[in-house]
Amino acid sequence: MDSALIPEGVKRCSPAKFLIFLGVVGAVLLWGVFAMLLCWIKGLNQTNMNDYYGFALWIWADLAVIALGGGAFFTGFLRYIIGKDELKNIINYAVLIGFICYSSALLILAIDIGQPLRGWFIFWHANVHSMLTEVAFCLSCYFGVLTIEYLPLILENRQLDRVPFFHNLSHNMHEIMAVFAATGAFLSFFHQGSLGGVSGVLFGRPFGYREGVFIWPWTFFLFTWSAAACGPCFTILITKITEKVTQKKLVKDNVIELLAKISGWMLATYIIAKILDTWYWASVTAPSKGFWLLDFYSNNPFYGPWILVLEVIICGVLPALILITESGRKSKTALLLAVILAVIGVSLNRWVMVLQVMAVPVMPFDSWYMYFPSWQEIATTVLPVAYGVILIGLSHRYLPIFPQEKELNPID
Amino acid sequence: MKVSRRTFLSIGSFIVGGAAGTALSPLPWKLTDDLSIWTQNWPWTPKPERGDVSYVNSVCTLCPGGCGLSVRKVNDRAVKIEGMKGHPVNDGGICILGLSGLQLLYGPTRVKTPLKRVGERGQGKFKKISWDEALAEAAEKLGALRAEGKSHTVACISGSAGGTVPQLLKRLLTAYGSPNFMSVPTMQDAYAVTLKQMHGIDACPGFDVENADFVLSFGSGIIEGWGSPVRMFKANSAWQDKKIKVVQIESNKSNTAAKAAKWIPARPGSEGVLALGIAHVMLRDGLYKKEACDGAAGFEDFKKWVADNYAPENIAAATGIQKETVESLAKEFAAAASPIALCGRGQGRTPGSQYEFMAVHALNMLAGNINKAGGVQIIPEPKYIAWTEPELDEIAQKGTASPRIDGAGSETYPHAKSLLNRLPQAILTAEGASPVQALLISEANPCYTLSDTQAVKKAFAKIPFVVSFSSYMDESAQNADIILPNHACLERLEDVPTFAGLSKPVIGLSKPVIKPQFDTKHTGDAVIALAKALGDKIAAAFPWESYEACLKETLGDKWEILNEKCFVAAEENIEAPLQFFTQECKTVSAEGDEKQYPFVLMPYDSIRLANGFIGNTPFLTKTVPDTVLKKNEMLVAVNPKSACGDSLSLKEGRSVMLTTPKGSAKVRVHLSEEIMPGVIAVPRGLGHTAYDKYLAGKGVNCNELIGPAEDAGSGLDAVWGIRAKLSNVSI
Amino acid sequence: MFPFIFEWVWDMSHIVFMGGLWYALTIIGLGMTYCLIKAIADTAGIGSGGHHHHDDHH
Amino acid sequence: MNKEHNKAKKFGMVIDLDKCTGCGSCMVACMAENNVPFKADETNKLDSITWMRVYKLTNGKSFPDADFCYLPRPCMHCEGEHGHSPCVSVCPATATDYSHETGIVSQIYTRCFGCRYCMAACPYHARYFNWWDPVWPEGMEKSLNPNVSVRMRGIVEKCSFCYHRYQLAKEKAYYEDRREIEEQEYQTACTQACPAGAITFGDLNNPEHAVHELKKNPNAFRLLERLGTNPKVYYISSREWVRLAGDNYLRQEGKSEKN
Repeated sequence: MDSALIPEGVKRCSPAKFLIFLGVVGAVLLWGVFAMLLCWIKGLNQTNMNDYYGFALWIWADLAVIALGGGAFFTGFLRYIIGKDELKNIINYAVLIGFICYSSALLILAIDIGQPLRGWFIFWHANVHSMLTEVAFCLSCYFGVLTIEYLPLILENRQLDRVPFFHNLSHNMHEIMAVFAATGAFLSFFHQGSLGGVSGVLFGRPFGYREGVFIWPWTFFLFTWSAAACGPCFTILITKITEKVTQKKLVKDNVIELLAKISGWMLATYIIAKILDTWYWASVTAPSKGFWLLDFYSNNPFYGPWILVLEVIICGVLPALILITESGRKSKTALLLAVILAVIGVSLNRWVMVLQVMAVPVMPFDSWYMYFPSWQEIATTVLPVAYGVILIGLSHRYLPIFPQEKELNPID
Repeated sequence: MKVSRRTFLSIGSFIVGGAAGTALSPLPWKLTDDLSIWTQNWPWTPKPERGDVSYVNSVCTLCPGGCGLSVRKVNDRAVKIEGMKGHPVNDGGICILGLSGLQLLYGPTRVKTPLKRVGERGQGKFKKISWDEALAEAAEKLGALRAEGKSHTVACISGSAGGTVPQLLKRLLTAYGSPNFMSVPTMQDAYAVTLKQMHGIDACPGFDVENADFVLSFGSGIIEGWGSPVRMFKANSAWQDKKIKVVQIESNKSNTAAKAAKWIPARPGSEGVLALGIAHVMLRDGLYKKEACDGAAGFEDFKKWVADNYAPENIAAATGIQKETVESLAKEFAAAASPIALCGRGQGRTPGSQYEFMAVHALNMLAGNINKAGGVQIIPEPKYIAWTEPELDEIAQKGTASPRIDGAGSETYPHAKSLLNRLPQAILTAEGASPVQALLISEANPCYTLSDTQAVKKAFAKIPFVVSFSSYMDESAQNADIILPNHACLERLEDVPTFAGLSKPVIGLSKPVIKPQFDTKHTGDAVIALAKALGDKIAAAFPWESYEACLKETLGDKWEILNEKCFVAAEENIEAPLQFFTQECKTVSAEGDEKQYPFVLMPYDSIRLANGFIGNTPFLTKTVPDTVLKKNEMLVAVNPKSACGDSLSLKEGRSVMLTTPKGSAKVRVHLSEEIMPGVIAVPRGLGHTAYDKYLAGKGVNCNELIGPAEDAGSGLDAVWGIRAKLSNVSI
Repeated sequence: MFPFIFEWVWDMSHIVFMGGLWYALTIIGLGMTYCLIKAIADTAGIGSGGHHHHDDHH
Repeated sequence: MNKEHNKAKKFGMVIDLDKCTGCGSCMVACMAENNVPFKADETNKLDSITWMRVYKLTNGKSFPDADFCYLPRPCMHCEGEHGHSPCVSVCPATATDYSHETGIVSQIYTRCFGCRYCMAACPYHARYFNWWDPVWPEGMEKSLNPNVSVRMRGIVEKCSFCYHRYQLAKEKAYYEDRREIEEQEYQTACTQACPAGAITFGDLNNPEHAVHELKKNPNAFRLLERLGTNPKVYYISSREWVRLAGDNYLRQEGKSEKN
């Protein structure tokens, strides 16, 4: 039925099977859309957020997907600026994942704000001193860049490519892709960083607050760094999952290993920086405001020192060690474990930097309050996942995402 | 079906082209702008109208405090209540209830027209009727009773006894032929009986707290709403400035106790004993004012009685207070230049034990502070209402001569003027028809505020005809047959004689600030109309054409200045000879068996919870902490060290059954170190069943859990608590 | 975000921030304009265009 | 003198905790003045709008040594360093502003788009989000004050030090051809209502205003001073444990201060 749209030389599942897949994921998507409409129509009273948790699941989801979407800018940076040519075999997918992550982030932001119809005030009435302004601008611009990077891929659809204009446009965009990639890397550096700055500048919240250089707290750099380290891990993870689902090898091992190796060194250096930052914060910054490290991790039912161990050791040091050793990268299980841990680690870091910042009582006579999201919050957070799965499904089916697919899976 | 390339492409280009075209047109930008402007002017978000601003002075009638108000108006709307600067009671300050008064005025609990019951009693089903119909029906019922010779079976419950409206009601009953005018008793009644017994005169107490230099409070909620609340707040601040020592004796660490220099958690109910223990030390060591006491009536007997029975070491077991504490308290109290001892628990909304009042007053007499600066002032009852006695016809003469249903003024209760607490039992124990055939209720909510509310409601059910004058759909109005709604506070003109413990009482004038919002009628006018409808000598007793005419005539030369200033000073102090007492009264113990009920339940008052005739406003309820009310559940404060049996462990927030001999209720536990182990502190003012969604169904009415305890001396309700137990909630 | 909006101040922070922003936007804008114009030209056969094997460009 | 008057104003408060009785009048005065909405159930204090909130502080001791103290908490109108208050600098849409003329942190309700970053930034929880549409029971909207606009759902609001009263006082002074307003002409609703007279409000920079002297009281302190928020609300308490409860101290610091 849709065979004309499927790239030449590759095999795809039957339209029926694909429709069932779309139907199932689409149902989840609709559930999310319903919750989203509830939030827009009835307001944010649909959530379990409150005056103590002004930032909650959604902002975490935003920070997490942007960190995970960091694979796009960093792989692009490596491919186009540094010139790691092998990465051309995974860059398409990295861009697609990035595109999904960033569009999801923008959608979640649009639900999260109390007055979505005034959302554009962040641009129009921009306060240039706010980290969130920086986030909004760079995020939207970079989303534009991702669209530009994704567009040629769409134009390479078998039917579209036959149109000479589209063919030429796609070709020309490829020609100067390095310019876009460089701009994207520049923008990403700032918005990843300013997302780290979001809690880092809160001098009223000793748990989040960090010192830094100029206007940028240390978390600014840590966030960029960790996104560059863990974003590619997420790209690898999703690639592995896609291979599992399609039951095909799509990217050659040397490509994955190269990316894993770079990620590993990024992660290793990041985690050293993170440990230094934590140490300085725990021994100098927080005490100057009257807090011991353990004040942040006690007297409450959830947030304990285990978080530090999990985030820094188990999901930081451990995957870094795996990825920087060759045997670690070569072992399928170890590699998979490492990228999963890295993804958990960066997500946990974002959770801590959003939710725990809110949870820690600052006034001595205040108390810890716990939070659990409402179903509407969960559904709207699952919504982008469903949307991403659908977009990956469609892109994989109709676009030549994986250049090595034909070679790796020859049709007899 | 194969999608042809042409179709695919043309659809694609149509969408892409269309989107690009729209984006380049001004339409989306204009729409974006318009939508944000729309969010800034959502039609469902109210926009208060601007207009001319004016201020109108008035007097608050939401509590007996009598504060002066300055109400800000915008056009014909009242938008903010503020305290009146220069008013002798509150001088600009204002309490939380007064501040939220507009929510009562404009609130959904108002009774908007006269109503006649159509459903079962208490069901809350009413139909609107006209004022003519309503008054005619009431007059007809009352006329019929009178014709049957049952005029004495008509009773009236009024929120207070002072002022022209209560006096008009009383006059109506007298001319009609009933002695049964009752007012809602407060600590003022207990004090009145005390002054009668200890000075032999009819008088009101005034407390010159501003000039006292040592304050000994036996459970008085000085900053909980006792007396005139704002005035007491100001006094408390003055004490803080002057570093004046306040000692609070109370089992629960109230706000007053927290502000006091010293908190003495005595066993609840033992305050009177403690007072006499202090008296013992003063008398033993000769620390009392000899020039005031020596030679006073009964002093020698009192001295001997106290010496024999109240040595500090002997009362330690009863009070839980060490001998040394009592000794040092007595010495400090006696050493102060102008000490004052106060009593009347919490806000003083229930009278309390005569023994305790007299014991505490004895301390003041021993300290020689009667009618002295910083002491207790003896003030005559207000005399400005000087109407000629109504001429009574035969029925009225006969009716008024019959004994009062509540027994006030009888041989058993010679000093009491009204004993509302005895009314429910009188009705319930009477054989045959209810001794009350018709009941008028004005500015009172007995179905909520009286102890043992269940019994009160049962008694109500036996009264064939109940008329409420309430402005609000409260529990009593809900149990009425006819509601003749009064104008609300700030809508009506009324004189407000304010005693409330003021050392210099005032008569205030509550002036209407806005026009009545609904089809209501001033109770004064309704009473006059009823009298006119009843005709003959009853009508003749009410010669005024309207309430306003009546008030103007009554106030005479005060009228003008009252209109201008909203207040005038009341009477000066009167001389008060001392009369000491012995053994006349007994302590009132908490009802219930100690073994079965290991705890003592103590209701406590909070200024953030209106617990009288006026219910809480939404703003007030909003300020109630979540350690008192969580969702619709009430929390009771318990010390975690309280022994409560093996089967129950006390945990913060835990749901438990609170059971007393009078009833039980599901509550939650709030663990508090601010309360004596073994005591359960229950907030007063929750558990309404009437009113609106902002108040109804929240928590438990503690009056349902405690029963009246008749004071042997005065007959007034002396209940201060009840024994209780906590148990697991059965599923 | 524009100098004509009243919050705008000609101070360092605005110049640096908005400078960076407009710089990025300009590059993206110019890049896309270039691609579009060249694609139109290629399609019309003006440029040196011709056919490519797009495998070259991954 | 003139020189003093031309100086920028810095409005602030001194709250005497020894006098504060926790009666809550300040909370209700504020709600009534500023059209603060209410719901049928306000027991979830985490979504209950109270610009002025009275906290109860306890000394943590057991009966009978337990003690408590009330602490009213309006917006602190933090000055930070040169107006760099925690919330103002983070607002992405310039919807909250620090006035260098008055020292008041304002909130522009029609500008705010509800991102709640300012709430995350404020350590005092002085900022409240309108989770619900404000609804007044029929008829009660008559009590709304036209000088303060009613806030719509989805935006953040907070104490404004009754800024509208400052504007009204300035207008009045202008019509009467005066350049300056008197201390008593501009008082917040909570200050005015406090029956205990515990709140004093005025220009901290003006030596003729009462707050100027009061803030120098040796028992005066501010909340969370160590964070560098530089708040403009001072508290006075004669009780040491209360003063210590105003900030966070490391264990050994606490001991050394107490001994």
